Amino acid sequence: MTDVNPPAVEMLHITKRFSGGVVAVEDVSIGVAQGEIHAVIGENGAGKSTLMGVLSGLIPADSGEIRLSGAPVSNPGPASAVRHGIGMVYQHFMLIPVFTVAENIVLGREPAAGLRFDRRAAEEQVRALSDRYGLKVDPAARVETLSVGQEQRVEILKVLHCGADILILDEPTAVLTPQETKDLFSVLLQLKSQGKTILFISHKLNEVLAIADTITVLRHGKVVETMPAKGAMKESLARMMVGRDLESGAPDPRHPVGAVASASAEVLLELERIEVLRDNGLPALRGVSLQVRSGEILGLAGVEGNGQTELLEVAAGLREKVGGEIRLHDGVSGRDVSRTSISERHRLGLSHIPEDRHRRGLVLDFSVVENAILGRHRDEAFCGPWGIRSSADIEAATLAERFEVHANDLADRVRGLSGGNQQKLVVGRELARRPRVLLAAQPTRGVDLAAVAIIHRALREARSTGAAILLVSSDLSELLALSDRIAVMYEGSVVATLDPAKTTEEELGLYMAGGGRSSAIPS
Amino acid sequence: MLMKRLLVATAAAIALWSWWDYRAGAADSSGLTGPRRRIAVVLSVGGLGDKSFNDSAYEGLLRAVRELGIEEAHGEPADIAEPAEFLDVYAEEGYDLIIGVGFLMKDAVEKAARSHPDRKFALIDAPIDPREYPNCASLLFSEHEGSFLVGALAAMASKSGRVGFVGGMDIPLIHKFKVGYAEGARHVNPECEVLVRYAGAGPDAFHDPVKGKAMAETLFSQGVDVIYHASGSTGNGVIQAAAEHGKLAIGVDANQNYMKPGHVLTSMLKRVDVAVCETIRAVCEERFQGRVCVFGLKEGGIGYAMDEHNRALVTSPMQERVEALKAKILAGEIRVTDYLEVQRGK
Amino acid sequence: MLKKLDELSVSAWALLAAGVVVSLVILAIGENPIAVGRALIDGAFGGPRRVANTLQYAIPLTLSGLAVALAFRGGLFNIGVEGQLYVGAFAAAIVASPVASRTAGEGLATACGPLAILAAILAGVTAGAFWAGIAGALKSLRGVNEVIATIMLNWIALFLVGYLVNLPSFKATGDIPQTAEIAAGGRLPGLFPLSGDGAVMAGSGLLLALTTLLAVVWLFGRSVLGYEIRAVGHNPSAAEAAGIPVRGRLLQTMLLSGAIAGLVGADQVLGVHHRFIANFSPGFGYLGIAIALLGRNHPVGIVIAAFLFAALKGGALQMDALTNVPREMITVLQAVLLLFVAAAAGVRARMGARET
Amino acid sequence: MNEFSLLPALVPATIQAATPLLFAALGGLISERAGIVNLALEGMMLAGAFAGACAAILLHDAVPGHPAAAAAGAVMAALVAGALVALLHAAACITFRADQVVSGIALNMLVLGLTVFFSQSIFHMKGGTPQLEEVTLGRLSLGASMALSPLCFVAAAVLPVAGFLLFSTPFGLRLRACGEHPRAAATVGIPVARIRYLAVLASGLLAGLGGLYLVFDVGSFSKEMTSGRGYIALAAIIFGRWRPGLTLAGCLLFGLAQSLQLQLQGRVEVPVAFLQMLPYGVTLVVLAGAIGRSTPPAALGKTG
Repeated sequence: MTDVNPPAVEMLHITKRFSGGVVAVEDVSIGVAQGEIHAVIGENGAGKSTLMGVLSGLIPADSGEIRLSGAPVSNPGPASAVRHGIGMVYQHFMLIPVFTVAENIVLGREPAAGLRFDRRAAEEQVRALSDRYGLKVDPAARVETLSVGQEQRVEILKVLHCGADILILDEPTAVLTPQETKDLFSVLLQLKSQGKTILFISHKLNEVLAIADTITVLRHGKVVETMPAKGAMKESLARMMVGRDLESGAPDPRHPVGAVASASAEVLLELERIEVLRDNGLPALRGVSLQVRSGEILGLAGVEGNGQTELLEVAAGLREKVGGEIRLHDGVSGRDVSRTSISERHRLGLSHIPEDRHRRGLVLDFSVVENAILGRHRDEAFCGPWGIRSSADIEAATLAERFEVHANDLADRVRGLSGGNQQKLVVGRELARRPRVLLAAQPTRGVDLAAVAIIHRALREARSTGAAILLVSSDLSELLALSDRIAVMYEGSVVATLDPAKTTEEELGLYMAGGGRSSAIPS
Repeated sequence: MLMKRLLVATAAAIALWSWWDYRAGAADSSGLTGPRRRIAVVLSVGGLGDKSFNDSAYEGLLRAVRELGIEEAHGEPADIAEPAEFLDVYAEEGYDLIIGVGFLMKDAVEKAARSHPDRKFALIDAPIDPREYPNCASLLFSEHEGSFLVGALAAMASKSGRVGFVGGMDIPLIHKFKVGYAEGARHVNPECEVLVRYAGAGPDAFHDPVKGKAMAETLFSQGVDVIYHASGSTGNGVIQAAAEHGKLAIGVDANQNYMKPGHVLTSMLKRVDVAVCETIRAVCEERFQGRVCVFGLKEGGIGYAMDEHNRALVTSPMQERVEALKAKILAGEIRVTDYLEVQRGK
Repeated sequence: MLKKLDELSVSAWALLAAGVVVSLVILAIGENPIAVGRALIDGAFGGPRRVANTLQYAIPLTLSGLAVALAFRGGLFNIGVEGQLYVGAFAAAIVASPVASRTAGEGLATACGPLAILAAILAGVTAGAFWAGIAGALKSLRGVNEVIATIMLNWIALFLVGYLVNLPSFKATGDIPQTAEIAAGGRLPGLFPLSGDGAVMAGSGLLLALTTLLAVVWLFGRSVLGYEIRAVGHNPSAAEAAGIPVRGRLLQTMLLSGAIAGLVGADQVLGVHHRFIANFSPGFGYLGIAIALLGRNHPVGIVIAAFLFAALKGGALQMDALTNVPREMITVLQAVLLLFVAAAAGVRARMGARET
Repeated sequence: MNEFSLLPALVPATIQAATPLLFAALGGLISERAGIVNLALEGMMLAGAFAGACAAILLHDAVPGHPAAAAAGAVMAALVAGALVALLHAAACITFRADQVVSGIALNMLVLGLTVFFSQSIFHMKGGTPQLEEVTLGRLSLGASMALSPLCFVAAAVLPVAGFLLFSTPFGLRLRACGEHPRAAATVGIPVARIRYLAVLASGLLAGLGGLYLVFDVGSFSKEMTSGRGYIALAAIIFGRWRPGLTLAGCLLFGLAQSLQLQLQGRVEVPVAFLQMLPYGVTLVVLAGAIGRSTPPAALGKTG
């Protein structure tokens, strides 16, 4: 490449601080050449999404400059970004559920016949576009009826319809099956061959190495290095992302520590032929049956949207089911808790680490103390005739110490804590119940590695004390490291139950994509 | 930054308003000398601008300012607790006479008269026992007599033989208007039908012109061609409706003939202004006493309005006939039912 | 603690700004803002009767501010305090008047009085809670937006009590749509004299307000129910996951808020008017919204805001009686104040929002 | 009691009662479809009414003999006044991200106070104006018994225009996108704030006309003359599930209830109060989903 052509995208000395002085990105400069796939990688919270938000105009930078083909962008903002041919596919899709596919795609540049919005022309345009790039969708369908994979296609079509030459994709594979990921990559390569410039955010090194031409590593809001993908090593990239060698103290996933449940151990949680409907009335779970035994971690693998979330919510009592039974065993006989309230399930020994700590796990405007007893606030230990006792303060302090929750003051709102500290607080609180059954959904999502280690240690400890743990994670290596058995879900059914010692990420991926129906080990 | 801009913009808007200020020179014509009596009027809820009851009382107060050189103050209560507070404020500020306008104020005036025995009070439209409250005068009107006369005119002017009445609230005081009106109409035309509507159940009923108009239109649609209203500013809507539909309205309290000339047959004059001004005069001349004063046809406190605005509507035969009826009432040959008296008699 | 002060300082700044705006308006109509201000203060605090009036007016304002704030804390916007207090007032009046009038003058009255008062207060509170409970039930069972539901219920309440008070069985004789006067034994007694001769008394409604205030402080300071209500208010999903019955708490929040609103009505009937009178409220329920917002939903802030509004009201009357400045200036002041507080809160929320 | 049938009078009365509601409701509909809750409709109407009356009277005084010009001035003034209140609401809600419900309530208070304030300083009348005298908009006859204000026809014409604008034009698609998912709209370059400002402004213009209708109906302005019609318009929108046609039905229902209770007075023994309550009760029932589910725009009322 010669220096005659300026890079398609240049971001120079970009700095963005959020309120409270949190620095998201600091003095970041990157350049992206015309027609390349440029991956931006980093841990959660490294500033990838913020940086791309600045480029797409949605987040105003505090300082710095953006140049496109050498020309500075004078008036950044979403509209100007669109004008300059920048299109972004967001991690959380920016689609309007009640609009049709065509309406979503042409929004902002609608074909018109006179004053009238020309719906037929819009659908025609979408059809042509989807044919050209092999992204099949029904233009007249309402977006709320689509699957996640289809929604992503709509998002990409939307960006293409805007005439974008520069595409930004924020963690596009997080919600896709391996097969869908493969399809996506072929679309991206096709786009590249047509001269489009692609920025690709990820933290999955395999994917990045497979598709990218250039890689920029971000850590703590700063650029660590930009390098060609060819010749880059997975291990060195990982080291750059986290800033040190991957935790050497981590136990070998093939030899989990702690008591491994024998097949004879007591079944504590039993789900039988659970059937659940999605919010849109389509089936989410089609007769799922599972058993979790004391001293066992049952991992639940699957691409997001295949029913894992619903399964845990049903078990936790947060979602209605249309069929099947949930039994919590207390040593003597199984009790069907289908109609039992959440607080009663808590009393029966059930704990739940919700998948989204902001939505389900914490009250962000409550203090650390108040969050530390959330769900246990009616326990006699914390609650007297005159209300909540000061023992709550002591409990919060204990939790904070045991789980290394770093807070300036336990009376501060948890909104101000980092994601890792928030998550440690949730995990600590749920484990402090000494649950017989623990439902753990994405327990380490979006937290720093130190916090991951603490949370993993805590889960193993709970297992060793005889808890039955049902673990959902989209991180396959986490599942392989922690689980005693792994059940794979696909389209609302368990399609395989595997022994982690005898399987690989590739095999899991195959099942997750619906690639076979068998049971490797009996459950 | 934006806040600052907003403030600047607001200031500019206000400056614009003040430049556009339409206010005429202050109405203060205080050229008189000598120790001045201080008189306060506490108006009825709804306040000034009703073109009838309150405005009439205020007119009396202003006339006293002009003729007697008193110093005036007036309060316009916004809710039912405030009349009492206004009375207290004026009593404490040393006003010589404080006049409460409207029957709603009865309790408040009695209470104020009790706690300020050294002040004089007057109440319009409801009787207060002078034996119990010697510092309190009540100013009552023989509305039934005036209503009888306009009722007679209504029946004479009506072509359909069907006349209407719009009252503010469905209460005895308003019934007094209605009964007199109906008697007058039937006296002229025994076949005459009187359709009656009330605006509402709360004090709001006396200042809802939108509703007044809708009610009048309803009555017109039912064949009525003359409507008499006793409903404060609600009646403004009645008069408006009459003008729009080419029908007739009859005003109340003040002379409302001017409001839609050619469409206001006449107005039942209830000279609240006369009562107010005369009471003030009594105070100025040191002859005020706590008693119940009735202002009727005889006293000139009640009448019907004739002026250039309705000259064309009331023909001279009609006027002659009404004058004859008036003479008969004065002579005692016709006794118009006083609904309130009937009530009290029960 | 510092944060709390910081939040109240927003209100203080807004008050200052609103004062500036209104002063400009007063200047615009050619009056002297300083003289107006003096009249305001004199009207609010000049003499025992005025202090008593200010106090008496602060009671319903504090209570309705608390009612709105309680709902706010639970994540609900109760615009229906006005309707709830009317229903509560009417219930209190019909319970109080027969008991009190039958026993009036008899020896029994002194014995029955306190009981009658208690029963009437209870009736008012229950009726207010019931009326709010309709909106609460619609919210918790059908997800109906409580803002709209309470607005509708306000209208229905006004028509309903307007109809009931005119029924022959309730209406007192005379022209005014009001119930019979409650005999002395059934009224809230005076609490302590404010003037030397004892002619002006502070009403014992003050005691009701104080009790309610302390109850609300306890509710949100320590109680488990308050903890749960706040959890639902901040994050219903998390509250649900924590085993808190969200729907029940929503309903209870509305019931409690309506109960306080009903207390406003009962206090007005038993302590001030001594009967139910149609349209007696000068918009206490709506002012409560402004007071809750101005006081940042904090009990102490609410008391301060309520006294501010009460003083403004007393002062406005004085000003209206004796100067050329119409009292609606106070409405303007309150509106501008509310607007500034809301805007300032919005700006702070935006600055405080972490975008990721 | 008499032989006159209800219907001939009821139809025009219902239309007249529904017209101011329809103006405000259509305005509110546009604003809410763009995601801004509009409790300020009441204040916008009142401001329009007051400004219209002022303009009519002052212009007529300044240039006597040209009532038509004064009437035109009144229309302009009502539009401007409604728009000014709308601008304040938009600034508070969009620029300052104030709570939309609070802003609406505050503005209603503000307008109420200011109308009294200025009527006092302009006309020396507290909360009222003198009669408009000969300044009118006239009436358009429809058949023998129906003569309606031209504003009724304007309202009837605005309805399909608003419907077309919202549901058949690119602008409408964008506007609804702002009400459903403003961030999504922003990412494709739609100027969300500007569109929301325009939507709120439109609501101010229409509500201002609704207020003006009342003034020309009774021939003068009086304090609080809108008496809650802004809130009723809001109820009509909800009743109409945020759709223009059904919103019209809602306005007609409220109009019918209002005129019916006047017509039936003295004819039947149904207490008037219950007729008055009826539409509010029906709205509650509609809200409760008893007559189909009512789904507001997804981002309605969300600040930020």
